[in-house]
Amino acid sequence: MDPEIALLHNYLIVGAVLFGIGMIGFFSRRNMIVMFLCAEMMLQGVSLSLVAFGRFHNDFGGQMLVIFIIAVAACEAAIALAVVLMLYRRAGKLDVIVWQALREDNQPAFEEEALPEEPPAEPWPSLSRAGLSPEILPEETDFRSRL
Amino acid sequence: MLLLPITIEALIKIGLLIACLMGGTSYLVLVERWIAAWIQDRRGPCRAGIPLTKIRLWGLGQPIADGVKFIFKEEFTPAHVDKFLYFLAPVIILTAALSVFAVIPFGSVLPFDFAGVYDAVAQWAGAEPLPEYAPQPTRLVAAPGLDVGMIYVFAVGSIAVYGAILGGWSSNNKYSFFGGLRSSAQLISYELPLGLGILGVVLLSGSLRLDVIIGQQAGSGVWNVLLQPLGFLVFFVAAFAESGRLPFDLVEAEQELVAGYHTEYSGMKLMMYLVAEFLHMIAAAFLMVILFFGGWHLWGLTGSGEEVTWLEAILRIVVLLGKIMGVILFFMIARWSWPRFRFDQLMSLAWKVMLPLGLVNVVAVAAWVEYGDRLAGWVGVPETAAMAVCGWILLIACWLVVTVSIPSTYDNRPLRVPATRGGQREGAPTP
Amino acid sequence: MSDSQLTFTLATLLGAVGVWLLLPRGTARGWAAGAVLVAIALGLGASRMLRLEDWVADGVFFILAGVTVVAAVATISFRDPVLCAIWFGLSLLGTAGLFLFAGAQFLAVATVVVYAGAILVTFLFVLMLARPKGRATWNRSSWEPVVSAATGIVMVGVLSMTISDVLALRGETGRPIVEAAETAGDRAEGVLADQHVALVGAELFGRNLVAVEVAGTLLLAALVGAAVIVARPRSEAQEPPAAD
Amino acid sequence: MDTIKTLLILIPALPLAATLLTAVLGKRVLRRQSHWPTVLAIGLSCAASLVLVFQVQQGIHKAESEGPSPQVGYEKVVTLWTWAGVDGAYAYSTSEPARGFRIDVTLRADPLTAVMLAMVTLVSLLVAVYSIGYMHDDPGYWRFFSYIPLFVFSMTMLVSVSNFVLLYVFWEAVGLCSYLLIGFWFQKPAAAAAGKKAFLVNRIGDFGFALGLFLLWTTYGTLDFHDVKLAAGGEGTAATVVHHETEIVEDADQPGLVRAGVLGQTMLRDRALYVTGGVATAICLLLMLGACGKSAQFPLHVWLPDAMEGPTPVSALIHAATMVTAGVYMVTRCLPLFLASEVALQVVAAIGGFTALLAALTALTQTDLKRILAYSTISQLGYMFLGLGAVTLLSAAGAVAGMFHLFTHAFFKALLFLGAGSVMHAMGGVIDVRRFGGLRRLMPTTHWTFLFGCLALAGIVPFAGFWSKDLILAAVGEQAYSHALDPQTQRLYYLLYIAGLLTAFLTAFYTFRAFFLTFYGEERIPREAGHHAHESPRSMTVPLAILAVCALVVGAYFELTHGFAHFLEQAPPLAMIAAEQATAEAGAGLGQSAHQALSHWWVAVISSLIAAAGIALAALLYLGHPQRVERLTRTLDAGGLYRLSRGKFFFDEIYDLFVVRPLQAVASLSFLFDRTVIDRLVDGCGLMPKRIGAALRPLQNGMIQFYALAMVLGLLVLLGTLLTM
Repeated sequence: MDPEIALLHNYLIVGAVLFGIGMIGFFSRRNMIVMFLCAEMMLQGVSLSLVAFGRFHNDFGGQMLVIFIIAVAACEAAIALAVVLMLYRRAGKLDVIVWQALREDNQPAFEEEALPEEPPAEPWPSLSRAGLSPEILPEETDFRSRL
Repeated sequence: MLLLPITIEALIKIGLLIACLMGGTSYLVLVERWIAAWIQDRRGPCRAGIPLTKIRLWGLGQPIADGVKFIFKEEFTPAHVDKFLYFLAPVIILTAALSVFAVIPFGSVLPFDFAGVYDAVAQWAGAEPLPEYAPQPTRLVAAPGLDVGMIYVFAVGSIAVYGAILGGWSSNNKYSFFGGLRSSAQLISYELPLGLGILGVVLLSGSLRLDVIIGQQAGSGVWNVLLQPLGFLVFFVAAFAESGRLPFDLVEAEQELVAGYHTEYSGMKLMMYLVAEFLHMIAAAFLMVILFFGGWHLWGLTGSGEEVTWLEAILRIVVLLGKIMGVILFFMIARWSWPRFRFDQLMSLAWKVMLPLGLVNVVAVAAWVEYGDRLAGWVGVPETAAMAVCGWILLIACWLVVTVSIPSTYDNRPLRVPATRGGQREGAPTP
Repeated sequence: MSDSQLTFTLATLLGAVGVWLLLPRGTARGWAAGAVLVAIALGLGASRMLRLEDWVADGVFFILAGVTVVAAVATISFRDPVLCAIWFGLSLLGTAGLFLFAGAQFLAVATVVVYAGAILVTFLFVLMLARPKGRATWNRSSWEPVVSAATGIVMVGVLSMTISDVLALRGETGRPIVEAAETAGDRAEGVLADQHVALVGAELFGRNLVAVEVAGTLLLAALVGAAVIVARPRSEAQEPPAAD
Repeated sequence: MDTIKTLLILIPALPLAATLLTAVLGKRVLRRQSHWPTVLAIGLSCAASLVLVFQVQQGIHKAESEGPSPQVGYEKVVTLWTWAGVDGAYAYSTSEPARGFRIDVTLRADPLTAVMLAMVTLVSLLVAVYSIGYMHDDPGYWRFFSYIPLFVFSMTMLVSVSNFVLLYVFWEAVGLCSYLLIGFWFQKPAAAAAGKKAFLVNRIGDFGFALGLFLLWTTYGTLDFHDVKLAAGGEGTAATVVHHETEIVEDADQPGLVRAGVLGQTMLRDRALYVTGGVATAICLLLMLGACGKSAQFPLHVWLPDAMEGPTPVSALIHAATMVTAGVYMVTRCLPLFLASEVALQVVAAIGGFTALLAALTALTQTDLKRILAYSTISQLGYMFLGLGAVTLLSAAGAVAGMFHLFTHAFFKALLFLGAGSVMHAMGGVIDVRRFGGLRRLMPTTHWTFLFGCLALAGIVPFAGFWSKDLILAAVGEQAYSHALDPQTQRLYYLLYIAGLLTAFLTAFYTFRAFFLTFYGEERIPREAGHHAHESPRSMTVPLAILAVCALVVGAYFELTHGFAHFLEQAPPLAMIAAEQATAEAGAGLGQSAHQALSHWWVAVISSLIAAAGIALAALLYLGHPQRVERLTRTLDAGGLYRLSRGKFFFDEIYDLFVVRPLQAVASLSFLFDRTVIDRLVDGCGLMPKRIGAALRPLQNGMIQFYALAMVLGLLVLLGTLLTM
């Protein structure tokens, strides 16, 4: 078999798998940024196919399309990031489920099922104040949230 | 089956490169310490010699001792770090720093066909002969076929950011995190002037391959630094910033951030970070020499063509290394000569000074490439000379404009009189 | 049902279950089984890949494709969004490697510069500022993992079977395909030429010049748009509500 | 651009500009000065119209001096632009090619139009000047002065367009102005109701008119009055019309070069194209229905008396002098059509005569000065139609007489209305003749001018009405005489002749009844008059004086010089008849004109005597003792005649009973049906998508991931279908 056909075949399959995985992630993940990454992954799958087809037909058209995909993805990233930031400022969460406002009026909102509580993270060591016994307040266990 | 000899050739080159770079780095540390001592008027490391003897060898054993110390030091991992990323970060940064050298030529060519040698050895071992191919000299680049050399350097450079930012974040320490943030901001900002500085050279030579760029300078005998000094200035400052050396070392400013993003690291991991920093500096020196100082070319010594003798080939390597050594020495002397920038000054320099200057340079070079020959023909002087004159005039003009137009707020001197009511400042320093 | 279709069906089924087990479901149970299942599914799929020119090429391709796909699976199955981003970066590097392997050098480096260099760093910023560790409920659980995994994997299965059916089975004899491969011309003069960047540039600024200008305008618009969306008057500036 | 075209455009354009200016600036900027644009524009328009008359006159002379030409009469058509054009709009049968429908915006200049334009703009100018004084403290001052030029614009366009569609458009436009001005004081319920009534009654006539136009188009294939020259070989498509101005009807015999207009096709000499019989009758009767509505003829005359609720200048301008004569103008313009159907002509004459008598009888007993004049207007319009109905293929005398009466009537009726308005103004809005009297000392100018008007209306030598009314009566008498071979027709025309004479007597009587009641007898002034009880200001009396002079002069001047008849006979519709008459006279060689002159003198003498008798009776009754009137009233009342006249023959009540009530009943039935059956059906249909929507609504759950999933599932279904196919 012509190695070019084999290459095309392999690339198309890898592209399809990448696209599918991205799709699954986009459907199921609830973190908006991860969703965005998954969308980009789908674009990568498509780009792979395009490049493979371009090589198979000895044509630069596929690569041109991918260049434009990259450009559009950059735009998309800028806008998406801005939107995500705004949404985060308003809800304090990156959860996409918070944003269901566009549903029909009398439809019930999607309720997340209650998850079992995870054991609290081990408190990080911190220095005690001089002369006092080390007392760790609950909010001090996660001092990074104030950054 | 030409792929196999090529692969083997590449592997040999890679091995050679890594060995030289690692060894070179350790000795550069020694050199740096010597220079620091020289500038500070004291004696640097001079005692470590051959172990278990009294032979000191002017301290040449010091790097080996340092290495041993690093290796045997305790690998202390703080409890609060994100383990996975904490281990990953130095690997990323070192890998990225080494990967840059894949496209950087460390010499010209060797008059010697590797595939032919391989074929002879293989036939002697009883393998089938290779199919017909055109014998060609061995290029002293790890990845000679890559046509996008310059952008590759860029791409890999942008991956190096991850090492700093992930290291800073996973350390779970305010100072580290600040260091990481600063590092990424600084590197991303200075990538733009860096690219603009390179773009002028690329426009002139018409290729992204570094060996082609050297070949073009060698062929004409005029180095790019003579033709576009403005581009060189921009590139030089940006490269300094990219390699994070003083006066651009805000990433690990000891007085502010303890040690920046690698505060929590020790042992081998710390060594990886330090080596990566040195590798960045070496890469910057390489690029500077290749792009602007003619690479391995020296008038009357190295020749300029593809056909070389063994003597010329070795001379070229020596010349290249000599130039690089010169640049590195400059880096080191600069480290002890300038104070550090403030962060806002750093950003202002990138976005308000270097970026416009870079744009000016690119536009000027583009215009020159398009109309330069006509202009030179009209005036009646050689094209290169005309371009050099124009380039230096441009540099001086830009220098004047920048100097005059920088607002007084960038003046670091304290105000003599505080602001009074009504917003009027009496006796404010005249800009 | 042909042999290859059987393989892909099996791989699809195993993959669906594996991905479902790997997705965050509020519990860590079964992730190892999921990983094994996904690995088997990938192996089955890999067994149906066609051989390339020689074993070096094969090896490089399988390493790159494996890294890409495994990193992609990891991207959607890790809880911690920062790790997701790192895995995604690895997947991107794999993709860039595949581009390079297919001869698209410029795209490979452009992908790394644009995605890994700029976009991902920005996302990391946001993630790090927003919420550490995948401890929040929305990181620990998924929306309808069963349905999602099933749909996605069925999609992959359908696509793979079609591709394999057309190219692997008929690649030897199917006249249109063989002819297309033969009439494509000397690739060493085209997409695989030494002067790659020059050719790409000629194509980009020749036939696609208008598109380039449009894309430039789009980028500018996106820049302005992002600035407008994020910017807020100083008076409104306030601390974000405390994250739970 | 030549002079005529410029004039034709200027005459309507100036009032239109004034309308726009006043409408935009009137309320805030012009306010009390709102009359200036109107007066200026109409004045210039009037001047232009007079110039146009002379231009047309010159054109006629020029044509005559150039010797005989195939052209009949004089007309000049100016095409401005094409409003609409549809190729192949309609085909009679499959054998013929479909013909195009096409409306060009065309203006025409011919004697008929010129006379109408001059009359309309002149009267409008005087009325506008009069209104400055009359309306001076009205809050809607600017509004009034933006309506008036709008009306003038519409009316001038109405008489100068050369296409039935445009005629219809401006027919409606003047109707709109009438409606707006009747309801000018819309706060008064009576005014609003009167406006509505006028509008609705006119709708009936206009509906008939529209039907007539449809029938015209399907019959003749065009709605242009005039003929259109085409490029050689072209047939009626938009692209082939090459000329823009034409001295018309040159090559009617060469098909393919001329597309004949409606009136051109009915040219008497072109018998091949002549449409007769039922179609012609139907067209004419439908057109006549339209004319009845606009000109307030029986049975659609009921709106005009109520229209007196509007301001008096409006009554004078629109409801006496100009708009109501549009029907007469239209019938005159369409005479070539009417000549095709004897029945139609007889109907016109019968309606005219009957309406004249009926309205005169009604006017006898009315007490509202303006209503008396309104019924008088209806009656005089009836006279005009009577004259038009007395036209034959061989004699246009009736039509000329009708138009002449229209012309003279415009002046003296406007004069009478303005005089009545002056009285009303002085009496503080009171118009009931029983409540005031003996005003001749208080308002001398009004008194004298009103007297002139009354004399003209009554038909006393040498006032205008005398000449024109006598011409009509003469034409009718001659018509009766000429139908010696057809006793039935002869009987009809004799009856109409007698009715005409009777009407003349009644006219003289009721006119002077009103005059005597108003200006003679004991001086009585109603309370409402207040400080107004004095002679009207100069701006009102000057127009009165001018009109009085006109009422005295125009009839005699034009009749004695024969200028009007000669001029008007060059209008294409009348010129055709004149040409036919000339041919016939040349053939017969009879001295018909001798008989004509004789009967004319006889009629003049008889009608003068009758009018004098009417005045004398009025003087006997109303200058003498009031008891005589009461006695006479009682006597008549015993026979119910008085009540009948007083109650306007109960037309309003009859219409209410037979038209309004049944319609209301049907309407409520329909309403019930709509509510119970149709609404339910519609609701049911509306419920269906609602239910379906409710079933599908859960899909719209606001989750972006669900949407994406749905998309992919759809894609999978599509892929599966494609692959399994």
